[in-house]
Amino acid sequence: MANVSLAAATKTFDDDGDKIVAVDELDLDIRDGEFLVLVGPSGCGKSTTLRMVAGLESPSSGTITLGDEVINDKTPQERDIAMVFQSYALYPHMTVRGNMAFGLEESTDLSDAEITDRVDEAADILGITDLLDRKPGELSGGQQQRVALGRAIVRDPKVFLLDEPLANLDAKLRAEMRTELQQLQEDLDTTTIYVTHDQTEAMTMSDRIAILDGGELQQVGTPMECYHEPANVFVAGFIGEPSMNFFDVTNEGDVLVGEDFRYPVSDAAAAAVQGHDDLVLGIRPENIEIVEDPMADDVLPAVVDVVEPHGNENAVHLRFADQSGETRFTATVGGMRSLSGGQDVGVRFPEDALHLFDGHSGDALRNRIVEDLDQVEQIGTT
Amino acid sequence: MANVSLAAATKTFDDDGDKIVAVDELDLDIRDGEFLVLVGPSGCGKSTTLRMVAGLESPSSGTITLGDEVINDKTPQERDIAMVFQSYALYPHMTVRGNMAFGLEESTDLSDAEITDRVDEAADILGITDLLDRKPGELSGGQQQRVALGRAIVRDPKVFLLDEPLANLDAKLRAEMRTELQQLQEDLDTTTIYVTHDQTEAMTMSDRIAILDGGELQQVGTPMECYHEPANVFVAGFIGEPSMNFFDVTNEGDVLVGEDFRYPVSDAAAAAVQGHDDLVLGIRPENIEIVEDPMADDVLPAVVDVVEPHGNENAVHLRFADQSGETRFTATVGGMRSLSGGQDVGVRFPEDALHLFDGHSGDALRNRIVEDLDQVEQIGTT
Amino acid sequence: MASSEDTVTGSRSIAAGETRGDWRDRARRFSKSDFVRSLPYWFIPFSIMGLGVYGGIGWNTLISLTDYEGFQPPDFTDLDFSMYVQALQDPSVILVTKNTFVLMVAFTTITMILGLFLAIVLDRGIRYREKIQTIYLLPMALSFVVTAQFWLWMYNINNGLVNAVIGLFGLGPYNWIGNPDLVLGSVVFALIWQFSGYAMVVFLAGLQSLPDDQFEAARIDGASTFKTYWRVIIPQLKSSSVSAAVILVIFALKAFTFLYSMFGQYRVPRATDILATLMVREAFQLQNWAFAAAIATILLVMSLAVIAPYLYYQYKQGSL
Amino acid sequence: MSNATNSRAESIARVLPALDYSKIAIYLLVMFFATFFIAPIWTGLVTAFKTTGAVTATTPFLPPGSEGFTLQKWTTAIEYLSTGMTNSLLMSFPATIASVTLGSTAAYGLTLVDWHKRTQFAVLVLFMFGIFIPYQAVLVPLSDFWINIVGVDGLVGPVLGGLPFFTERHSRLFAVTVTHVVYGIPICMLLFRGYYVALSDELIEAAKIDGASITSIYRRIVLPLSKPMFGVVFIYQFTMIWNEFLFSLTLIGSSSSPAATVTLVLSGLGSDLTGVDFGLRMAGAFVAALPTLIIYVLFAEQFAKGLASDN
Amino acid sequence: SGDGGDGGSGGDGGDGGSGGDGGDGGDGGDGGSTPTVTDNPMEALHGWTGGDGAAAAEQIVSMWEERHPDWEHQIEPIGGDANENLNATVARRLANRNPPDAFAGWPGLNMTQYGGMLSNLSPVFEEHGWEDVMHPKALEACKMNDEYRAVPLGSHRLNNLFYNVSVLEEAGVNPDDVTDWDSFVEARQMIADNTDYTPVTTTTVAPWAVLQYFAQIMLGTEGQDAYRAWLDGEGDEQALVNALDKTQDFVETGTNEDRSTLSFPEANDMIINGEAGFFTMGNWAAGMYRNAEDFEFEEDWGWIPFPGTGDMYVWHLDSFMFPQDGNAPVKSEAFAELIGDAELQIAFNNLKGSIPLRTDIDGGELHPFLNLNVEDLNNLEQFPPTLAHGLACTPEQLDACKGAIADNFMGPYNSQDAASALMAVFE
Ligand SMILES: Nc1ncnc2c1ncn2[C@@H]1O[C@H](COP(=O)(O)OP(=O)(O)OP(=O)(O)O)[C@@H](O)[C@H]1O
Ligand SMILES: Nc1ncnc2c1ncn2[C@@H]1O[C@H](COP(=O)(O)OP(=O)(O)OP(=O)(O)O)[C@@H](O)[C@H]1O
Ligand SMILES: OC[C@H]1O[C@@H](O)[C@H](O)[C@@H](O)[C@@H]1O
Ligand SMILES: [Mg+2]
Ligand SMILES: [Mg+2]
Repeated sequence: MANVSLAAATKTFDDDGDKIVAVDELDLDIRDGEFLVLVGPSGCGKSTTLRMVAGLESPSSGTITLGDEVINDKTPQERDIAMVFQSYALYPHMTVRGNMAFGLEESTDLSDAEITDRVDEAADILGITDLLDRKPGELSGGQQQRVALGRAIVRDPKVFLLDEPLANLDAKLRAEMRTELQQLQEDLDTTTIYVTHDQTEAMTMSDRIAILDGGELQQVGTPMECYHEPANVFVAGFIGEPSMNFFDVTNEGDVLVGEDFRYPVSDAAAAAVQGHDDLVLGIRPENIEIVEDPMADDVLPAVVDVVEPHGNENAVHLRFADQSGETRFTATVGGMRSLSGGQDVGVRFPEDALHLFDGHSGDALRNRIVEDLDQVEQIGTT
Repeated sequence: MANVSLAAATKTFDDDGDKIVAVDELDLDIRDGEFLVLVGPSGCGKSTTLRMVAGLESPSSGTITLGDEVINDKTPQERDIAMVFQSYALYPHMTVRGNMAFGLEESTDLSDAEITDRVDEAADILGITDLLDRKPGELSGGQQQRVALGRAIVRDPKVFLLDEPLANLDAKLRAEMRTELQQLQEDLDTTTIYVTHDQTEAMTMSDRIAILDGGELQQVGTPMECYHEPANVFVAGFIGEPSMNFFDVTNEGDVLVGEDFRYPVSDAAAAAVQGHDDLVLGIRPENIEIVEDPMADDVLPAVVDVVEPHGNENAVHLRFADQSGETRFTATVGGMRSLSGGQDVGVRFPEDALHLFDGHSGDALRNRIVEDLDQVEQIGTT
Repeated sequence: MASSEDTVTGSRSIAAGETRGDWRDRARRFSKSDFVRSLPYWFIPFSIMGLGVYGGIGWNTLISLTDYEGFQPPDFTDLDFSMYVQALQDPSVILVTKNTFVLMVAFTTITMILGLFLAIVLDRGIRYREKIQTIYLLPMALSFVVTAQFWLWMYNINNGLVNAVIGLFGLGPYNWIGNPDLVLGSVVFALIWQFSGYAMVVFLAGLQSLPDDQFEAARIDGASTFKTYWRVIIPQLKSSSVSAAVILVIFALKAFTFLYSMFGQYRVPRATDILATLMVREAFQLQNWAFAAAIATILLVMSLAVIAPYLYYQYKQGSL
Repeated sequence: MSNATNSRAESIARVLPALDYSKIAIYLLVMFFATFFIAPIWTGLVTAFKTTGAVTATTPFLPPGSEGFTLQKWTTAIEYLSTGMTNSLLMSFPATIASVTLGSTAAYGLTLVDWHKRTQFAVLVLFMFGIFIPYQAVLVPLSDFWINIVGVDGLVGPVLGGLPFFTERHSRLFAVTVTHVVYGIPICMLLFRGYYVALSDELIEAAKIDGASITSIYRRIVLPLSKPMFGVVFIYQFTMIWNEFLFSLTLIGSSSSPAATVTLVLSGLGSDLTGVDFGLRMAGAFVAALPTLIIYVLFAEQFAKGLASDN
Repeated sequence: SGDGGDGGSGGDGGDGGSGGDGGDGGDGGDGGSTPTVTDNPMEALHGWTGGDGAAAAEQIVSMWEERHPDWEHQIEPIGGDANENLNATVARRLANRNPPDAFAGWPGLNMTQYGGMLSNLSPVFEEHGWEDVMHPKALEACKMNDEYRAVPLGSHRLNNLFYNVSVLEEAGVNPDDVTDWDSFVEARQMIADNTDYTPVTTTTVAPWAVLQYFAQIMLGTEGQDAYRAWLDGEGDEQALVNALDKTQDFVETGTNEDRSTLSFPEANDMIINGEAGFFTMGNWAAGMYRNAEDFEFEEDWGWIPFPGTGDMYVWHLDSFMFPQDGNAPVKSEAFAELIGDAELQIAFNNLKGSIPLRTDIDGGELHPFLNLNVEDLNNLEQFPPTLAHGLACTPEQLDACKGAIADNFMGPYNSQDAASALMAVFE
């Protein structure tokens, strides 16, 4: 059993007398064989969490369990984990083979022949057999990435830890490696904790996402849960690209009043937010409907600022028409749809797609309505 | 007139006796006031091209014209251009004001008062008036970026050159600055050459894109032209994210035969590719239709490998069913559409959406049919 | 850094159509070129240095080919290699060359090993590292003339600290300076004392420049502390080692001053006589100018034999 | 940068087994070596305060008791070395300033200004060899050059002789000063070069595009930016020049010359005075080392960084 | 090489012969034009610092200043034992064609190296009638190519054995019994056995000192003839080996352990401080006693000839030489006159521990110890010239001798090798 649990795990650093709480009472269970992505903005404590699991940092309080065993006091060597670093941390003076064999040489009693076999096998899986005699300096970024993975899998550990392993690759390669990594983990079925600050990686690769902010856990859930049922404004804003649009509104019962618009809500919605005066209204760009006619029913008049063509879709930056406010928001429309800067349009926010958050705590009060999230979720758990 | 022309501009470097052709006979006209993005993979010669225009490299052959004047032999000082570097290259020991004033002090006879005025004005445009007395080290990345722009615009040059100015910013900020920069250039209406390796920036910001590969110009055109009417396989694959899917096929008259499928084509298409035996068939992910029923009419049976949920859409990685080949391809579907790994589906490639390229030269023989590219293009030229 | 042949205003091909009348224009452009503009910056120091270094070496070599000795001016009409022949046949020159070599090698290797060791120790999260580093580096601030005085006292047979300390273990006293079997070792030890702090700083810089994750990766890979240094870290300190070694060799070549000051005369004990002292003695005490010049050339060649591979290495590393 | 290294050290400390024994052992080692490096200097220091009798009668590294204590060695040493100190200062400052300045401009002309790369490289290599030549290789021509070719005595002698403190013999000090400049340029060049290479090219290019000339790039960008490096190189070069002996020996020759530098005078301290006066020798050694010691104690950290960046 | 023979000098010493010399005064390069007084200071270098004659050198300075108050001078010491640094400095300056106006040095064979560069002093000698009032041995040594090229200043005797009176008393050694090597060995042993003092204080920091020890011991045990035969290239190697064996014993047995780091004045301090019994050195060592406080001849220190050399005066000579192309020819001539002056020679030598070479000096003006030496100089028969101080050989030979010692005889001590190397020097 290689499930990993963190219970109230806390890590504080002492920075010249200042206490920095890098990870704050984190509770997290990673199931055996699961691919968990830890995501969050820079400095939120992702790496620290990972490093506590690795044994590179010892928790200030709380426990870390691997299988049934509390491992707080074990050295990294004793933990049977492997780790892939953002910079790969390949040993530049050793060949690829040397890099991959090093861990086996140092931590097992395998004979040279056995080590050779295991390295060959791992190299085969990753398609880097040709590279075995090269030094890391002679490899491209993607190849180095593979070697770093190879170094981890050759040891057949209980847990893989990966800290932003794709951050140094360029966009195309990153997209490729994303799929490859995911596939690999599926094949090996090893418990994996993967750290990234890139929400796309989190969404696309994980079985579950754990979102951290300021050392605190915001939400754990499948990608679809996090996308469609964010626990709070932070998660809602962090997951999804382009980001969800947010508007500060005040709750006047059956209508939500924003700086530049009034939005009448249904009873159901009103009930969900009852008792909360200040709200944040959220809507994802793809849910905003744009109609050519600014005077149409049910629409708010708006002006197109800039259109960013992406080919398959266009990101349309808008602001409300004839309003003093500077509120800007973004909608996405199909790549073939023609809109241009300065054009007057009408926008519609379908109520089903609305998210409403408490203005103070940021907690979600009502999330969008998804007909069948269970079914949608299936996508996540491939 | 601040149009910039490169005529057969070539730059070769000598690297320990090896001749590296960084830019190869490049012909390019940038119109007055135009926002041209130079894009291409790393090492394709973008920076070198830009630096030739700046006067930081002298062309090995060919001419560079600014307005009506050949500027090959002019020093950067004499060219009346401004440049923004990827690292911003702010003078760390000077205040923001000092940074912005430096160019005016060195290259003009303006009085101190005039310089102060112009700096204030530029700072105002960029909203960095508050920062004028700070040193670059005390600024965030985005602020530094603005100062670098300020340093360029304060000189009111004939041409702006920008070399990956957003590469050092994080994803969210990059998206923001993208729009801002575009807006700024529209306001100033100064001829701009913008270098990036990020196709998203190229698509979203430019009036026209020039795509380079291996020092050679592949295509110049509006974003929509490049997206929908790529000149060759390279452009087709480079522009658009996720990338276009490519399949090697042989032309058997009315049917294209791939490793894993046969694709009957209309007469019009057949005519376009007549005489070319080896072809590459291209189709963008968003144009692939997926039906649940693998046995439906007109569909190719396929299996879902991995689904990458992005929230608003899902990238579906597929391979053909029951085929020995390893051909994999990607389709995008709506974010609410539920598919899962291992699922059998049918895929349809609408002929209208097909791109056909010569298998050897890679040149486009037939591009997809867009009903009204002119109209679509309007999006690009906001 | 990629090196490029071409530059803003460096070599530029001249288009075929250009006529010779352009020379004025070209001259004007040339005078404005970065090359011309940069001349005052580098050419002045370069020529001053060149005159001193290469003029000096050239002149010295020329003298080494004459028979110049004593007080009469040299005769440049009759040049030959007789001084080199004489030097290479002279057993004492050979002995001195051997001493030079031993001093150089022993001093350099031991200093490096000690420096590396100290660097590793200080790299292990020691508090007040900067202060300690200052202490370790302090001897390097001192002139050989000064440190020679210190060590003369340290090695004093009756009251010197060295004998006092080993006396605690029931050893000695030894005649560190007077005993020909010990004196070279004693000198080398003093030099090690003076420069291992420097070697340490170089290695420490090397260690600090290695990313943390090298240590961490090795840790995760299950390597012990010793193995981590031995197999992962130390092999990566190659360039630090090379630059430390070169500087140390240079100091070793300059050990003349230390020896001269320690023994107060041109003639130092046989066992510590090195090419540098021999050369100065032959020249300034005995006026065997040509012979001394030949010795100097031999010394120069020895140091070039160290430096040239270093420069080549730096070049290959792309750090030149 | 600096806190990166801090946290690095800490993180390594954390990674390595947190055995207290090993920590203790490490601190013991550190102390041991601190003692090792300090001992000769310390012993010298206490000895310098001992009377001649106390030098032999007391333990070498213990301070003298009140009986064996004297300041006399210091007064004698200071008196004896004061002219040498003055001469060394008169030589070291201008020589340091000149070689540092020229080193900086040379490094600028060779790294930040692009002209013919190959030639630049060749020039650089020529400079590099200049760092490494043993001075012996130029010693024979050196005195001939200054005395017979330049005729430095006749040339500057009359000028210097007219100034207060200076005698005509100080023309030799002038020769030594210039010699130090000549042979100091290469290493200064190298130190600056390391720094300039690390300066971003884009900074210089930005200035070019801003219309700055080679001179104003140097004056307004490079010079202000290399202030910290000037500090480091100055310290290094000052120490080297202050401590150097062979040039003084060759060109000035006699420790009793009014132009003798402090190292030259100090080297005569043993042979010129009577008696095994280790106290005096030590006091002399300290007096002679005072300026560099002060500089090191004040700036060692900065200097260590400079050395490090050199590599 | 056989130039040093003293047989001929006896006749030569007749004082009347000088007149003939005056005639060829014109052949010197300096005779061609009459020099005029320049503004240049008169620069004279010597090697006397600290205990080794600094006080004596001061006499020269003060008398110069007294006689020529307006003439600037640079009378300066170049410190270092046995003129080692001085000689080097002078040589370097001569080689650089930048000579001082005068320098102290040993005449005799040592002077040959300066051939052609030294001023002819015969006119000065003649003018002052020095040939009549200077010791003939000195006159002879100061001549090169039939002209006087050096002004003798004082002579040190080399074969001395100084002792500390109270140390010897405590050990029960009677110095008068120490007449030959064996009695010397015995005396050393007695001091070692009976006291805590070091029997003999030595210096071996430089090879010249060891060379000098060897020369004394050779003279004392093998005799002058063997010594001279060796210098003439007809030596008996075995004699050298024997003397070297004894030298090793002398250096190693019952001596101070820090000898290899001590200069001779430092070694001599042990006599003055009452820490050691014997010390052998040229009698400049006596200058140190003279200058030490509360250290009186016969009460505190005593002298005997080095064992076995009671009938010899091992001959040494300090003089000044005057390079031809000095900067201040007129002043330097005045300096030559000063050096030859009786008053100066008395004042200087009293402090230096050497004896004046003027024969017209009243013994009452000299320290008793010096008178003792003067007597010996005038009465003894054997005057073997000093080797380590340049009278017996050319500078190259001297250097070769030092090299032979340094290479073979400064630990480890190899008498055989040292002997053959020393033999080779004069073959
Ligand atoms: N060794 C340390 N000493 C002091 N503070 C630290 C240390 N390591 C991390 N921190 C602080 O702890 C917090 C969390 O850091 P951590 O590295 O875990 O963030 P992260 O989420 O991995 O960020 P990133 O995406 O930038 O890697 C930050 O505020 C960081 O500054
Ligand atoms: N100074 C130089 N010396 C030698 N080769 C060079 C030099 N500058 C560029 N090159 C080479 O020229 C080619 C083009 O380089 P360039 O910098 O223009 O690429 P780029 O498109 O800007 O790439 P990137 O996106 O990585 O910045 C590359 O192969 C590069 O290695
Ligand atoms: O240095 C000691 C002695 O050495 C001799 O060679 C000199 O002639 C003496 O004058 C001097 O006192
Ligand atoms: Mg991190
Ligand atoms: Mg580039």
